[in-house]
Amino acid sequence: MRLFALALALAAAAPACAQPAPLAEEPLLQVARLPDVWPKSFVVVHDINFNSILDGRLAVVDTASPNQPLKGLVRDSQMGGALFSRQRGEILTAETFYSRLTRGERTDAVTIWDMKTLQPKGEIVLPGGKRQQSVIYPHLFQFTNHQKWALLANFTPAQSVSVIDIDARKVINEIDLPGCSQIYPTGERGFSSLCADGSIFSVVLDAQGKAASSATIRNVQEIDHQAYFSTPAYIGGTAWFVSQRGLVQGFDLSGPVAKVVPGAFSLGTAPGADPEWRPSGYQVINADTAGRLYVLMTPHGKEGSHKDGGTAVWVVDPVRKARVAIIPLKGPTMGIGLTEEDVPHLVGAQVDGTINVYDTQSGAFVRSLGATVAFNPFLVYTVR
Amino acid sequence: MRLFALALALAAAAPACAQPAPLAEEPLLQVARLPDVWPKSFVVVHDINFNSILDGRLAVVDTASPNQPLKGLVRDSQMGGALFSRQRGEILTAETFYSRLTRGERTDAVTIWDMKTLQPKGEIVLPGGKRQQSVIYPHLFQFTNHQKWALLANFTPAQSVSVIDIDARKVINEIDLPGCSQIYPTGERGFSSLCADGSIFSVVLDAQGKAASSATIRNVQEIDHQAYFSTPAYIGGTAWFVSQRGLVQGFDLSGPVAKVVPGAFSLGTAPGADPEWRPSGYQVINADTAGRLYVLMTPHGKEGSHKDGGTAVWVVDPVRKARVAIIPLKGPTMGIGLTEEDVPHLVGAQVDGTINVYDTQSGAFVRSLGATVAFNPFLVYTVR
Amino acid sequence: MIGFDKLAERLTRSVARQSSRRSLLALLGAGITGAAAFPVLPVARAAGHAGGPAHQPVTSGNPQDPGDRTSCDYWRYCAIDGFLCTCCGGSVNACPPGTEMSPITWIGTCTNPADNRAYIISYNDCCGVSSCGQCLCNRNEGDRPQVRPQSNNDYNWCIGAQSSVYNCSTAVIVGLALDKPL
Amino acid sequence: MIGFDKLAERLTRSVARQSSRRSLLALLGAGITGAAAFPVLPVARAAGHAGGPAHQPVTSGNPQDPGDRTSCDYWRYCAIDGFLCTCCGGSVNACPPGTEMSPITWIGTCTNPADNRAYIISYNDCCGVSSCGQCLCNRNEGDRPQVRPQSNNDYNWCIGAQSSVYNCSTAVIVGLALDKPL
Repeated sequence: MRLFALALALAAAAPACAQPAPLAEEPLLQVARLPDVWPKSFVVVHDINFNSILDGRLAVVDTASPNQPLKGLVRDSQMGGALFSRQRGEILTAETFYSRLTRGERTDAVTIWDMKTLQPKGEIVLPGGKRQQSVIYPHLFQFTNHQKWALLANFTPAQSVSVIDIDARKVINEIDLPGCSQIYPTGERGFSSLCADGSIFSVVLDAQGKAASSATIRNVQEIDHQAYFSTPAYIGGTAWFVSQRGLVQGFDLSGPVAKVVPGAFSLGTAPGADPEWRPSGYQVINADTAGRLYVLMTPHGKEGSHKDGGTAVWVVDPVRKARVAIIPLKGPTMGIGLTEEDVPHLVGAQVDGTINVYDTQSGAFVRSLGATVAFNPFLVYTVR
Repeated sequence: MRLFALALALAAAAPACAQPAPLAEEPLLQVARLPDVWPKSFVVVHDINFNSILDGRLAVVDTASPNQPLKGLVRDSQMGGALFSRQRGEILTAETFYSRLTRGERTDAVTIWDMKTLQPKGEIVLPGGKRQQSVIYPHLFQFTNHQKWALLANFTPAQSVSVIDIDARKVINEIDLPGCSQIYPTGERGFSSLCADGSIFSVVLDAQGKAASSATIRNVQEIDHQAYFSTPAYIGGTAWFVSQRGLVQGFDLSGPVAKVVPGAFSLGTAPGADPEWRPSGYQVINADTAGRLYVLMTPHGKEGSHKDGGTAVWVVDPVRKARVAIIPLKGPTMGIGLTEEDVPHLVGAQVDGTINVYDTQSGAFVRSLGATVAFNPFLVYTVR
Repeated sequence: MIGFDKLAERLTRSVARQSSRRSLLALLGAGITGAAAFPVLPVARAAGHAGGPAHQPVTSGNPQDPGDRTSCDYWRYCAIDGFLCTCCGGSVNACPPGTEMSPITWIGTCTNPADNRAYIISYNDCCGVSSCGQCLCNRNEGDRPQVRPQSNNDYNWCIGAQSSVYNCSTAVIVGLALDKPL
Repeated sequence: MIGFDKLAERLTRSVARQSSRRSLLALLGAGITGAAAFPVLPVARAAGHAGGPAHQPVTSGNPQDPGDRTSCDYWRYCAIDGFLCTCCGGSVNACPPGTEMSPITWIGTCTNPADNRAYIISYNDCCGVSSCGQCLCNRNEGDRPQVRPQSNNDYNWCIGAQSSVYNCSTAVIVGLALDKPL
């Protein structure tokens, strides 16, 4: 049996000597907060958590901290969606729950989390049990209308998009979208989607979230041989897509409907491939604010290689349509992100869970965060 | 674009040659069943799943199958309890759920699963949100009254035991149990618990599940220096406990109240220890039907070593109070189980997830099932 | 079972945007369709099993259906994405006890090395039990982005089952393909 | 904070079985108590981190509080059981953002190698977010079976929080112990 007493009691009993004062008692019930304004070195890593997909998470990560990169976790269950807004000071997750974990009554809901405390602030229950569950695409859940609304993809397999008024905490409309997928916010209030017939389809929403008008541009994608990865990179109002074989195509989404940026171009070739360099991974293209594209590449490109992950990043200038640099990666990487720093860092999320940080200017490896933030990191979100 | 056709179409188009017939079409929507009577080589491995404790599982494992040992998974969420009954043909889990996975409304429930299909057959919702959650003790959830009732431990931290009528699908009573823990079924209808004052306390239940009488035996445990591991081994109606320092004590639980089996004895010593052999792990003692005890031992026994896991099993005859054999293990092992086979096998669940099978007669290593059934195997249940 | 991938293709291409969401659902939901794909894991083939020992082989015993069904290299798995049911209590064409097989599924076209024929493989998912966690495998021969649902294995096709919680994936032979895959 | 472990000990030993469950609950639930323990993982110290690279050190900068707080060997962790909050977005004495610290906790007695004093360490758990998954650590110096709740670290002490879902464990200095640990 152990006996305990006060510091005071010990001090009284102890002989007078040169020993330093004991360590002070520490306050209980402390919970850390994140900075009011997240540092620009912060990103969010999406952990699909394959071994318990129903327990997926978002990891808030400081890429500048080699020893304490993990700053907190936010629940994102069952192939959930995620949105981040510095303006709102909020993270939104779109999730699916069952009343008995794996069975029972299904509830789809959007949860609104405070960026400083990572505590939930509110919830929007979504009717119908139809939220699209996929591994793992940021363009299934997007803002529009100046971040007052969120757009969420449904798939039953019928396709539609729910329009959510975030502050009103309700779904205000549902847009049917047969044959089209993904949500690319377009203009002030609306979105575009890519369609199975090779077209891009744009919807303009009115103030009630109803479709005010729509437009289609045919033959923007040759799905059999030049299918675009679903997740583009944004430079200003232009979304830059890359195809499975390395074709780059921009779409100007700054106006009410999508416009094709003339002049698709190829990423080209490079030595060291077997059989050829192709984009590969779950987040294969990203962009910095200087207007450069970063494309994750595998040297083992062939039919079926497009999700294997890459070992190099090609830096491309879409104006000059030219590769300007190659950044070698430390290991097979599934997704690439960029920090918001003035000179951004490239963040690579590896198959083995390791997160590595690279200098976008020199291409040099800067630091490894180890496999310390996520089990299966797939996407690296820039928080704007 | 790919074009598909019937086997018939292909056969018609193909030139006549010596090629064998194509593989036959296979039926869809098939779901495997377990044998009506589980083979005696089956055990159940409890996977606490540390990386997602809310997604804990039970793995049904055929220890005789080196290449397909995993026969199915049963949900056992949030440090759940588990019971198995060949007589009932049922598995019972005692779990805790939240309406939003990690937050929201709490529901505690017992689920009844069919042993052949592993499908749920029924549920008993438990009021009060007080089910004890611990890592991980089989004696928090036990049968009594010839498997008509289940007893479930509560901890808020107030301690009590719920009496559940399984077929009536309801909780019929709650027995307050301040200062005592664990449930050791005793007699026809009742249980014993070990108490913080060193006593063992027995309750006899009446037909309504109320306490009809109780009895206490004082000073059966010296918790400071000879605390018993909470999980005993059963030989007939006697529960054999082993202490953190290797003292073995039997309690006869076949009558209405517990009786001390006279003559506690020490496991003794053996060479090769640093500093000494002690029991260690989460399931450190088990028994075969021949009346032999198996104790999981570490050679690095000292204060605090009792959950490190062991590297040898000492086989002990509690009648002769003597060790009769030592079985060396392939790696650090957290729990040991025994199969129901006529000549039982010893099953060791290792820290690294590997399940290894040993011959109880010769002590020889028989086979490894690899790390193929559970992330964090802690307990190996014999299914009776 | 005849040509439904082609049906789905035609349906998506021509009917899609003209069709109401409800009628599309009715068509796709009517039975086993050639629609999209389940999906789950990536790069598992490259990554292999970090940690635990590999699974021991499970073979058909039929020389015309060669290969280890616990290995991501087995011929039927050319477009699979998930945990292999052979390692989870099921088999190459049956779900584990306790799960439900989703009737909606993604179809791949894989070449059997024993007879050099292209077979249509239905990757039906097993649902209602959490991630099996064994034999993770992701291959993408013929996989296309989500814009073409019936050719994409990233969708969770457990939406066709009572619970969308994913356990593992099967690879069922449902017929022969006339043409070789891309 | 004064002698409540002793209080809990006395309470359990003498009051326990005479006391009604409700009054025991009231006593234990009244605030920070010396009652039981959180709980979670085993053999983590021996097992180490299979797979990923180790965490890089986090130190106090104070020579009187030496050691790496991401390491299971750090002196305050002598009876901890779970994921170390220092690796999870919190610190040695604060929970990560998004969690709630359970006010009910298990108390250990650990010796600081810098001053050779025995400190009382409160292992408050952080709750409401799923398993952190980083820096799993289990040490059991002074741990006793569940029969003595205030000396057992296998209980889930997130029962003191709004959600019993466990994220990670802290190790907070709450005082000095008169005697050395067992």
